[in-house]
Amino acid sequence: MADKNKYREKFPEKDPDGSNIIDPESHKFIKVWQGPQHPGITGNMSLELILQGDEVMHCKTHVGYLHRGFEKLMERRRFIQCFPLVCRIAVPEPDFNEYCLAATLEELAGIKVPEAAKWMRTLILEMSRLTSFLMWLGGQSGAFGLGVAGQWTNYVRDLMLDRFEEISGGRIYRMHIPPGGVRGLTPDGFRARMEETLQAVEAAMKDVDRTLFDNAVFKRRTVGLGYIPPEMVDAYGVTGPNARAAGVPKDVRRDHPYLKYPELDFDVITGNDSDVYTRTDLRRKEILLSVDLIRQIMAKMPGSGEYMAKLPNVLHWKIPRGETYIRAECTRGEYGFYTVTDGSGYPRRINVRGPSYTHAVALMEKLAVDCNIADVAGLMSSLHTYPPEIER
Amino acid sequence: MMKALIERLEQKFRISEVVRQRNDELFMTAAKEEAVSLVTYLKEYEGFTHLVLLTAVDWLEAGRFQLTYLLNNNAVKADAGIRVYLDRERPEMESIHHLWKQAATYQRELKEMFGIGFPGSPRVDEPFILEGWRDIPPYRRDFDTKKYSEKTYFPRPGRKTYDPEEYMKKQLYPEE
Amino acid sequence: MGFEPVKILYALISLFLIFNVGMLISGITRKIGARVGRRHGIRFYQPYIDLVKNYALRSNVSHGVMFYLGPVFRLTGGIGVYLFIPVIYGSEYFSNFSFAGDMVLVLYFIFFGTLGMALGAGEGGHPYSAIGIGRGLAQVTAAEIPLVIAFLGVAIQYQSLSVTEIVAAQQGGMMQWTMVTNPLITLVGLIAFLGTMSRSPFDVVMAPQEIPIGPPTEFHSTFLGVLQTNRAIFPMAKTVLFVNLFFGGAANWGVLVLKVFIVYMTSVVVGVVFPRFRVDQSIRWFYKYALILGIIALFVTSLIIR
Amino acid sequence: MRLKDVLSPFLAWKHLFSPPVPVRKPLEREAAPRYRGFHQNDMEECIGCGTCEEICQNAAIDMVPVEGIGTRDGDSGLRPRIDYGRCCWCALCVDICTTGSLTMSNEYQWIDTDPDVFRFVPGAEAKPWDERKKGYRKPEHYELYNTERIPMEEVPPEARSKSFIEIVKGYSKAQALREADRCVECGICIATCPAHMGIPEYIKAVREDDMEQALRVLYETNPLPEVCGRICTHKCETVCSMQYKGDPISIRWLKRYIADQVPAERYEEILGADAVEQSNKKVAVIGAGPGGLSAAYYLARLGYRVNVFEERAEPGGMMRYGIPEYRLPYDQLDKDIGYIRSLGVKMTFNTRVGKDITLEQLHKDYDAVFAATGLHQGRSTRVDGADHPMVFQAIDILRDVTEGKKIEVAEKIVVIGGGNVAMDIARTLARLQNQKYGKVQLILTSLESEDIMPADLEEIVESREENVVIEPSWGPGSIKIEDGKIKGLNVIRCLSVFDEDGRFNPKFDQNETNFFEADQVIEAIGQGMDIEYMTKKFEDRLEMTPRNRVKVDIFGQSSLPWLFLGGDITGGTDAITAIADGHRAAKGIDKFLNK
Amino acid sequence: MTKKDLDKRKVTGPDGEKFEVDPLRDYFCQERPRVHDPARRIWEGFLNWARSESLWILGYGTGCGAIEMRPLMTPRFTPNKHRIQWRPTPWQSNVPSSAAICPSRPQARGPGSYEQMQGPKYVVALGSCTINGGMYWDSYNTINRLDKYLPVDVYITGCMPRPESLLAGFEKLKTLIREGRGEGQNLYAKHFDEYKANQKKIIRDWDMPDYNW
Repeated sequence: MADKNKYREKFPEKDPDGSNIIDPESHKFIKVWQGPQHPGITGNMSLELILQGDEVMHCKTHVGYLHRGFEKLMERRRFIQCFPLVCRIAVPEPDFNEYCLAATLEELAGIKVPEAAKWMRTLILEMSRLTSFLMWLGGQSGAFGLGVAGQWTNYVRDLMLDRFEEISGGRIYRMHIPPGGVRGLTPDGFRARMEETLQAVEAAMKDVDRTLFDNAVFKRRTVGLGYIPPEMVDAYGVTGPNARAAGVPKDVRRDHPYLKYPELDFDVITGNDSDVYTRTDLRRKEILLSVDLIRQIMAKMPGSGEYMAKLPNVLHWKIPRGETYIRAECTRGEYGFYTVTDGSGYPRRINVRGPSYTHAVALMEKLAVDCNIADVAGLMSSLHTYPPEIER
Repeated sequence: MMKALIERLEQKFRISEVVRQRNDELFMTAAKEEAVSLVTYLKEYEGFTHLVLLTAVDWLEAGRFQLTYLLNNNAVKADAGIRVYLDRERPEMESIHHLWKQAATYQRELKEMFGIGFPGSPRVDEPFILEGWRDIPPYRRDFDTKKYSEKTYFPRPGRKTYDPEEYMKKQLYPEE
Repeated sequence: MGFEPVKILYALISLFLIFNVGMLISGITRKIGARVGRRHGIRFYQPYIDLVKNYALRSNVSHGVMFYLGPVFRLTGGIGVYLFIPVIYGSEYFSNFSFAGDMVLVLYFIFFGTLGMALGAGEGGHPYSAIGIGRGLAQVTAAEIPLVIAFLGVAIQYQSLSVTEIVAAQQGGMMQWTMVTNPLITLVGLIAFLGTMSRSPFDVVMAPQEIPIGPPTEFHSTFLGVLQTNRAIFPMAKTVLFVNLFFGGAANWGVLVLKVFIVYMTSVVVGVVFPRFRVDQSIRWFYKYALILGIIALFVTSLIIR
Repeated sequence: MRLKDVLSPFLAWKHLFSPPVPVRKPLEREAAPRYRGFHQNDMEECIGCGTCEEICQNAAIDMVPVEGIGTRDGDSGLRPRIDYGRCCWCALCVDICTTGSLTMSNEYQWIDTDPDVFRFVPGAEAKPWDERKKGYRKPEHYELYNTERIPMEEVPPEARSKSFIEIVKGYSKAQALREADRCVECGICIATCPAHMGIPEYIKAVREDDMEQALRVLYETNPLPEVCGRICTHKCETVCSMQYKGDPISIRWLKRYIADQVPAERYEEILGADAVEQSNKKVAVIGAGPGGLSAAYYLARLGYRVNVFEERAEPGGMMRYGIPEYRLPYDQLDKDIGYIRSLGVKMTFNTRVGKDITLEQLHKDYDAVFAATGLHQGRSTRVDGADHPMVFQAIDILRDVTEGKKIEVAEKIVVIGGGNVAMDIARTLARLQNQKYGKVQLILTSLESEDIMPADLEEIVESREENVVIEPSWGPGSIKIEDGKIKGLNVIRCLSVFDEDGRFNPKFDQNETNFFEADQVIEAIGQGMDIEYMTKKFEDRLEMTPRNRVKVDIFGQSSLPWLFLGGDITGGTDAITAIADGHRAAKGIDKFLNK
Repeated sequence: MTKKDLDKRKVTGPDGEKFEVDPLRDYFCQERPRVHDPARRIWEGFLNWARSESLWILGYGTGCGAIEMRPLMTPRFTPNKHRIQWRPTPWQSNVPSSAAICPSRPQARGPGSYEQMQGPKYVVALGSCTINGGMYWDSYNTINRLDKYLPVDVYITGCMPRPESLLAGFEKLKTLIREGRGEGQNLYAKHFDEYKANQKKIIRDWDMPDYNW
């Protein structure tokens, strides 16, 4: 980074706070819109990039392309009706939304969730994390032009989706964690099939390891790119793998244990310097950790038992006035629901805090500057942003 | 831990409505003019260095907005939520973008979705999520999204539903 | 060598044949690449359908004269390369318009297409096109250097600038091929070949995830059809040239197709498993490794000759 | 740059020779057995309650009439039509479906060029997935509401069997709220209730703890809530959509809860006393039973001046003289009647129409007459020995108990009959036996087998708790009399009560007999009516039905336009029907007088 | 970028020369779409076959529908067998992958991308939300009916439609094209004003890439 800036002492001039001064009329800059329709953009957002040659001088993110107004819609839905709605907020891993909503309502209404349901939820969340990471890995390698790794990981992700389908009857939107518990336990023979799938994941990860991580070009592209120093973590609200790669051991599963995570044996994975390679590698380890956790859960999980708490009639379920914040560790970082109820049958307000909110806007705008335009897609992918959770 | 914190805060600031939602979660209401200094104090001296979120709640009936700053202390694993009430007629609040970079984003969203002003916050007046919005800010309670949707988009015609109660009356005992 | 009008006919037939070879090979290699990703991949004849489809689109939008000329120049470049290299050694019909100094002319044509494209895409006004052209020219220039060195090395080795003569010198079994007699220069040639084939890790020009898809971003329907035609001919022409220079040429179509396929596959084998270099990295790589290797190879070649 | 980093990626090529993995025939691939695909609906099971429509957050479900499905009690005749331009396949509709008729198949492909076709009534419109066995079904042990009724506390049998204190304690507030919470507000019950009470509406008011609103809703259709809250036959509960997965809502107890919560003094304040202008028209009501009181109340509300003529000394009719006190305490009855009287309804007691005053006189003095004189003549089995003095009519004894007269109670009693009156008399006598002898020796025998016994189930259960022996499926043969004293009742096995057409036509097995020892026999097989006071005089002008009842229209209006009839004499069987008749008659009279 | 940036303005070139820039003329196509008549019968049949066998899909997910595109592009459901290929630029695609939800903001880009495509072009509507609003039926920011804004050829119901469903949808589209019924482009040209009016109703302001229209 430092040597690159050496060439750019003179031009463009800088503001006192270090940002580049852009004069669009000087004809020395090109403005490029990356997205919303752009293969290198994850999800739907656009980057307004101002380039000088290939280098990004200034970056502005534009979101809102997938704004469906969930928070408004939930205000006119009964509590139970919010349940099918929330999973649509973050599509790659909808279950975290369901869990956060369910846990919020359970806390505010004072409902106790049965043990089997807690195990089941842990399993679903971990499976969800695995699928999301697998898909992301494909996107990350694809962003640097290596399609084949994504083919493998997406294939095993699809096998995981089959397992989801078996449990819940849903492929993408599982909708298996309603307030009160879960909608069912695992079907017969599930453990064996799950083990098979996990082995497929591990095999695919071995291939990915060889092709992507032991790859001279990939290393050349990613080492040193998009470095996040540890002191930026709190200043920019960085959470999840991005923060952990910077050496800050932030993991909601450990910090604010929920569900059955206290009973599982795992270490928070951290990295040394949060560049794109470290972040990618950290997520590779997270995938393997997830596989391990799923195995642990499968071993400890009860095969039968009560899985749903007694709910009041959901058609006119009222929750007393209160407010709370429930968080969970999703693949991208801290996912949380801040909920305010007013004693009526409808939530007063549910605010969804997605990790991408900080990663894709404030952090991305900072990191993109001085990057090559070729790296923007890879950089953005490495932050693992998902726009719909920004705008909801 | 939380108890000591509340005591310390009560000495220094005017806080009220303190609710311990969980062992590691605390909500309190701060006076509007003290809120930013309270947030700064929590950040600088009490270790609440992570801004989890900043959002608003519309209490239409009471004629006020509630701003919630949710801070997290990763050392002791605890959250503190600070509520601030703003007048609904002229909602405006001091900006905290100097404390956290991402706060500017939150404030942009609040400006757009609730119409709460944050003078001095970067790009606060730029549209964030919406595009060419002309109605009242959509997250306000008095904005009716269903009506807006029916007016603006084209619900597919041809739907008709019957209420079982009325339908049975019509079928079984129409005269009464 | 006098000009015989019937040669034009032969050349056209040859062009037609190589076009089909190109279409099929591109289909087959895509299928093979897909197999690595554990997919079935397209049908091998899919490129034909795509081509028909693109020509059959009813509407098109032009941005100006150069926009028309861009694809035409590009195709001219491709055909140009092809027309001046002998395809089948010893065949009267399929030596095209090869002449004593054809190697130099061919080098020019390789560059010509890119330049033409630059003009056409520039007219489109799309920033990604502009960036893509910048990258393309830089990349071509970077890859050109080892290419020229390799050509030069071959020329020095065989003391000729005529492809036909070079091929003739390689006859008499595999041991006579440049690949065996001068592996170093072959390696340089292959590296340059990779650099010009628009495949990973040197596909900085197209780079769908970065500047979707570079210069041809705005080209569509018939324009794209022309470009696709060129995508069938140009790489084949290059490959044929390489087969001629380094792999002993071919005495009949069967051998030619086989050799072309194998040489073409080298770019696929590398392309499938490597991500893309950034443009500066790519150029730096060529200047650093390929250039040094090339100079060494040239030096070694000169030594051998002496 | 390590050499490994250059070479290792090429290992990916090993997959060139491993078989590709795509799904073979993706278009025919079946989804998982639990997949939430397109809807199926069992037309027979579905009752059209509309709960699915209620929970659908996408407003994707419409309730529409379907050809071939008629509206009847407990089935609205509507069926859900699902708009797949809205559905999100969350399956909440399946989970909440009260009958479990709505399910999902695991079919998921529906492609069309016309956007308007994606609406269909599952089950009614044939779809390829109708017969699919696999698909999402509601998991067991998972309910979106409480299927179990909140149990009603009762005085234990030991404590109650000697006295006439009220058995049922009534819901506490917490219990009532929980019970009211179970209601899904489908409104199917309204049509079944003879009075068409706004049941979901008042249950909602209970849920919201708004007793005033609840009471207002009650009085819209029923001026005797305390009574109905205790002794109503609650037909509504037989069609309650909750019964398919669990117990029906205790609609009756909730009604009682409402009425119990509001003290009599507040009625006027809540319901308003003089909302309507007083009219000069006068209406006479014959009989202060439920029908008469109901008519009187609504007529008074409409502003008419009402006079009720009652044969007995106190109002209430069958409610007072037929129903024992342990089921309906007199003070609660007085509370309801008291409010009706407070509206200015005049009551003339100890006046029997036809004896003390004639119908013509009433016709002369009043603009309209409403007669609801009920069934007060016990029917006899007419078996041998039925004319013995120790053979009694249940209705007579019940009346005597209310009036405080001395009752003959023998040591061993047989009660013939399986209806609620039989239960009432059996339990009343059991109490008296208990008081007198300290034990119960009472056999109740009925023609009907236990599953079709007309009495309420809880009556049967409670009778047994009070040591009444119930012997169903026996037809009375003869009463055995020795030395002028009753020895017992000979019975023969009854095989079936109704024939194929559903008509009363009992079949007996003469070979199987039994003998119940008894000193006293009570007949409780039904009552007849005494309407001579009208038939005698107006015989020629009063149209009759083939079953020898006065023919009336829906408002109870007879062929004499000024004469309205209602209650048991027009075919009703219970208080709520009589109340409904009274209400309708009030409307009819209003229409008639304002013509 | 707002509407203001589309106004004509004077700029000074690098060489000091002043010239006028009219972004609307420079960047936007002014021409209305035209109706293109199909060719002669057999020839058109052949072309339609080619078109149906070579569907190039624009990789632009305007909603969560994009999530099932990924499995469709990868080994489990290889689409190439069904002659479907992805294309990163609208100019070269024939089918906008078109939209599950269609919030109004990408909807603003949807027609843009659609208009950049060269005909014959086809629209496949993915998911229930394109039919009647789906679960966002009452949202202030999502359209309810895609057919009001673009001429839709095939609807696939589902939320999300599974990849198998999508494949079946594309198969259906291919049948339509072969039968010569994939004339959405001409429909669009014919009712251009109607579609435009509907689009303008929701695109209140310009905030889109200059060159993208």
